[in-house]
Amino acid sequence: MATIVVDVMLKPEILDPQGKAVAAALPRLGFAFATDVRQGKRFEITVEGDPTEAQLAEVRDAAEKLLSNPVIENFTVRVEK
Amino acid sequence: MATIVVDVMLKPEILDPQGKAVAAALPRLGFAFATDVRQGKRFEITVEGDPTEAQLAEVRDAAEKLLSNPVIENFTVRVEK
Amino acid sequence: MSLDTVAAAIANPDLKQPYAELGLKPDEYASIKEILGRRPTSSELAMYSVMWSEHCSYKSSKVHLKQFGEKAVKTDALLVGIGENAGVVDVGQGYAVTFKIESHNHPSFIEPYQGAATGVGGIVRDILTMGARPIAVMDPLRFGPADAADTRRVLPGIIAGVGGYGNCLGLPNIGGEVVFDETYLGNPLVNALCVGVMKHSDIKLAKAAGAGNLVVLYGAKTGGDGIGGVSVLASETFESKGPAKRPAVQVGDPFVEKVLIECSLEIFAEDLVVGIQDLGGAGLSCATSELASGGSGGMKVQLDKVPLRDPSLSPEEILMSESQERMCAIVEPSKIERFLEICKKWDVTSTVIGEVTDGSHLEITFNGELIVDVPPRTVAHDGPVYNRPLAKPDYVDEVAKDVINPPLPTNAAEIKEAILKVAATPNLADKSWVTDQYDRYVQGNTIQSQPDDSGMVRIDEITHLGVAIATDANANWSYLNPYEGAKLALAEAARNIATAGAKPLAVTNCLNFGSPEDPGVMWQFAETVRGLADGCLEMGLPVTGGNVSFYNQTGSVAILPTPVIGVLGVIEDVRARTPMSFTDAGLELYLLGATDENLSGSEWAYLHGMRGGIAPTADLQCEMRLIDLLLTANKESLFAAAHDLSQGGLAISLIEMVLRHNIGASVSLENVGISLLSETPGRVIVAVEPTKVSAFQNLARVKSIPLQNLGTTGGDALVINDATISLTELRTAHTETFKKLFG
Amino acid sequence: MKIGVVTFPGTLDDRDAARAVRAAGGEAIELWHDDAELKGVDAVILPGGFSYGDYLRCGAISRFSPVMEPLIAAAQGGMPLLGICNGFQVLAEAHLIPGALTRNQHLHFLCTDQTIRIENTETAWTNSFRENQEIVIPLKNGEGSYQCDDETLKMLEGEGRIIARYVGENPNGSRNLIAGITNERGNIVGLMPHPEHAINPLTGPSADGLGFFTSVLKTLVAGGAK
Ligand SMILES: Nc1ncnc2c1ncn2[C@@H]1O[C@H](COP(=O)(O)OP(=O)(O)O)[C@@H](O)[C@H]1O
Ligand SMILES: [Mg+2]
Repeated sequence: MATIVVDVMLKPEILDPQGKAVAAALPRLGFAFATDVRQGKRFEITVEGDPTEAQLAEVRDAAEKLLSNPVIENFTVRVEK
Repeated sequence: MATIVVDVMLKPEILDPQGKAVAAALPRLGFAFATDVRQGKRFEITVEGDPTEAQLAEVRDAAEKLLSNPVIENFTVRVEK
Repeated sequence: MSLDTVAAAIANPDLKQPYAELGLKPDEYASIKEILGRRPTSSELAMYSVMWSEHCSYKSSKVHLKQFGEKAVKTDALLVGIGENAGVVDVGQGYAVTFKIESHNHPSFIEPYQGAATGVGGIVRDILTMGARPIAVMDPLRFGPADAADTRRVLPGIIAGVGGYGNCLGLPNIGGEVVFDETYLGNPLVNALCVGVMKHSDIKLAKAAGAGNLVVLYGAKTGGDGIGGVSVLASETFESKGPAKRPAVQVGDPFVEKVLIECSLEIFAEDLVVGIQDLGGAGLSCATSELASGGSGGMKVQLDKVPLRDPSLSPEEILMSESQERMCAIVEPSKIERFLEICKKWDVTSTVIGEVTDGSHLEITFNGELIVDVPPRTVAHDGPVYNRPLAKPDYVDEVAKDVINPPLPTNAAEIKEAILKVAATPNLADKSWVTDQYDRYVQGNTIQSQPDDSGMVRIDEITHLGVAIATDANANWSYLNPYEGAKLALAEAARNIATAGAKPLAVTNCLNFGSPEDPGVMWQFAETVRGLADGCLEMGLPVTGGNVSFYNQTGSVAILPTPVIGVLGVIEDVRARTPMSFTDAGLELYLLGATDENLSGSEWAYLHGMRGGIAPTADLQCEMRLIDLLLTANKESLFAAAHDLSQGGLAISLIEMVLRHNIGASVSLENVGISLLSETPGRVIVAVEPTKVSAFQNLARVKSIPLQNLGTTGGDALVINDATISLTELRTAHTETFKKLFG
Repeated sequence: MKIGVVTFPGTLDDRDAARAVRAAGGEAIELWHDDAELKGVDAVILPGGFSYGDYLRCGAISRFSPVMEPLIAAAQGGMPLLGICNGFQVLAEAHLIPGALTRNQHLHFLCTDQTIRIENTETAWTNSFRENQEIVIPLKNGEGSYQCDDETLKMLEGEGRIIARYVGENPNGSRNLIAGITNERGNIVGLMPHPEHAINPLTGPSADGLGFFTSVLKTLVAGGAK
């Protein structure tokens, strides 16, 4: 069993109201570290055994078709040990 | 400038309706790779310069107080190059 | 972990069992042993402990709640009474309506969003279980002070949760309450009401009749959600520092529930079930024992057949799990194929987990081993009954001596200041910040919703038949006098539907109190039930169901006694309802009902830090004449508008009326401070066309309701004597409060 | 004229859309997401709701329903297709119209009586309106903020494809106050607010929404979308 992680983030030019709300809330709680915050989605996909290249290609395909909307989002796929 | 990533996932014992919906949709599109899918949030936090240990501790504090809901969620904090 | 079977219980009778940790008292544990003639298995112990919890067994309240049955008027309108999942009322034309309120207070304090969401989900399943299509929800809520830090944590989550779940189910939210008071800090109240409609022939009951019939579990898979959750949780007082325990939180899946509703309605339409029960508090323990005891008692269940989300769950946990969005149906073998087919169409997991037997025991096996063998009634209905000690608390006579004399406005400047203060105070301010997060239009039948006196939905598009519902509680009055407080809340809810022209038919309630182990709280409770039962008897209204929530307290400080009363009424033609406000200038404004000088329990007194005094006495005969008048006037189209007076008195009712359609009014008042701020019950403002005034005056004379001319409608300001408040200024004061507080 | 109304699991406003079709004088035909057939309808409405719970992204899962295949083909061939709210999101996910609907800027679900201005009265769904007519219909959603890149926005503005705009304060952060857009041909329209909930002042803020449904009947009588 392994976990494939797909991270989906809004493209930089697309407004991210959730990230903005977090960025605005942090200083109100006394946290001054952030110059910017973006919020996206993280998918943890469990697969049987070690992921093969073919499987990763399939995941990439699924990420493009279903897990993300290419009009507004980018994604990355990686295997987590 | 560096990016600190906070990943927030529902605790494993907590129902994840979104992950479940994705897991059910994948096979309908012909994707058979997943035995389970969990959906969480990913925050990308931009900070000035290299993150210090103190800063990371602060981010962890913020993750606990604001970015996650400790009643139902776990989080991890890491620096992304 | 080894399986604790019935055989093991017999073989090993002296095993130490953690009954105390599960919330059972030593004598309760002893009586379980007596019932079974042996020690319970761990699964049986789990079942008894959740089913005998305060939340599920009503052990402290039962002896009092009996009055609702005993004192009740006999009425043919009641098709199903107290005892089933929800009462059913005949509303004519072959339609029946079912409605009920439940609380989800403690879970909403721990996890506001999910607590509130699953509260809505639970009450909706109760209504669905009766065979009805759910058609609307309401949400009476109570919070700590509006500016308290914890209120800022709790309130937005609860509102988002109520909306998130209800909106996704496609249920219009047609009303509710948002009230703030210190005593709710740490003890927010989340009450949720659902109303459903069906044809008489569609009524379903929770009974497992007919040996050989199958027990089917359908809906979501079972996980570790809220194991010992609602039931045990709702029976524990929070320590002042915070929750005593943080058990697994139940997470709602409104999409699954929406599909479950549509799937169930299709199953009902084809008449495929003999009996049905939703899974709520106490999960399968409750559903199996209630279904079995609703029939002859015999049922066999194979617990290992239950589809699991978490395969590591033990049988005890499966029995206690409160995973949401599940239902249990009893189906004849000849109909099972079609039943499963409909579930498949909706992608709903469904599994036969057992069958009805001709025995008298509920027998549950796990991998072939018998782990539960009980008479189901002893689990579901024969729980402990407590006659808890009660004593009138000292505060009652103490605070009755308080002199309630807050400063009253007299000149123009003071009047204006008072009006703007009333308009803006959180308890009376505009609630759009909340209600705009709720879908009020979905299903296309909403006739009235916030900010109207009552919610109203059309149930037949051809005949225009509709129902109206209002919920009310006046905890300030209940605090001063719980007996009168309950009657006054009943009267207010009834009046709130009558102003629109709907005839009151039936009552539901949610009784929110502190710890029943405190004799003072128990006295408040007993007085409340006595008041409500007497009030319902006098008004000829049956109580069709309700819910009790105890242990709403922090340390030794209980919440104000908060009986939320819901009244349902019927209106034959929704098109002819009387609206809450006017759309024309030049109408005459009248006040129906007499105003007295008592400010005890009023918002104005509260704003001046005064909480004592003597509550008004409910005059239900007068209230009934007033209701009669409102209904007659509606039939004869005498009113352009009618609006109830309650918290905030004439002041807030005038404010709400002028802001509704942005048409001002000019009124002149003697004894202006009292006139504006007294909250004397039994009063309504009406707007009347000049040509109809004399007919209306006649009617008021016939019904012996005093009336007073207030002034006329029109202009772009609210003018009171020589004080002028522009509508713009008034609107800002009224609508900014929530935005400022909650963003 | 037969107007199909699609029901996905989690669709909420299908009965309302059908009621609106009938109120306008059309015949409403139920279409089921899992059946890849259009039952000979002349036009289709994708109604509002929370199909598949709006999990993942609104409309993302329903977009792959079997009914979508013949529907996409028919719409590309010129059949009138209206997506309301969740239906608009499905249209965007299916790339039948450009852009995407994202979280309301204020992050709340918002239900309000919204004034919109009809700016293109030539589409299959808007030809009963006067140009720049202002109407009031319910807006109710959590993810109604229309977003697209600058180039797309320029194209939509340039080609007059913004069919309706919010009037007054921006209710959700949509770019250029966009409430609804159309495809090049004017047969496919995506609209965030809900005309089907404004067909009778008894149950909605107005009867202004009826125009969308009378428009499509007019279009069909005249022989389809231009
Ligand atoms: N305050 C109350 N007034 C009237 N009936 C009540 C009240 N509280 C509980 N009941 C009724 O007692 C019955 C038992 O409740 P219960 O079985 O726990 O229902 P549920 O778990 O479905 O809420 C129900 O019919 C309920 O309506
Ligand atoms: Mg129930």
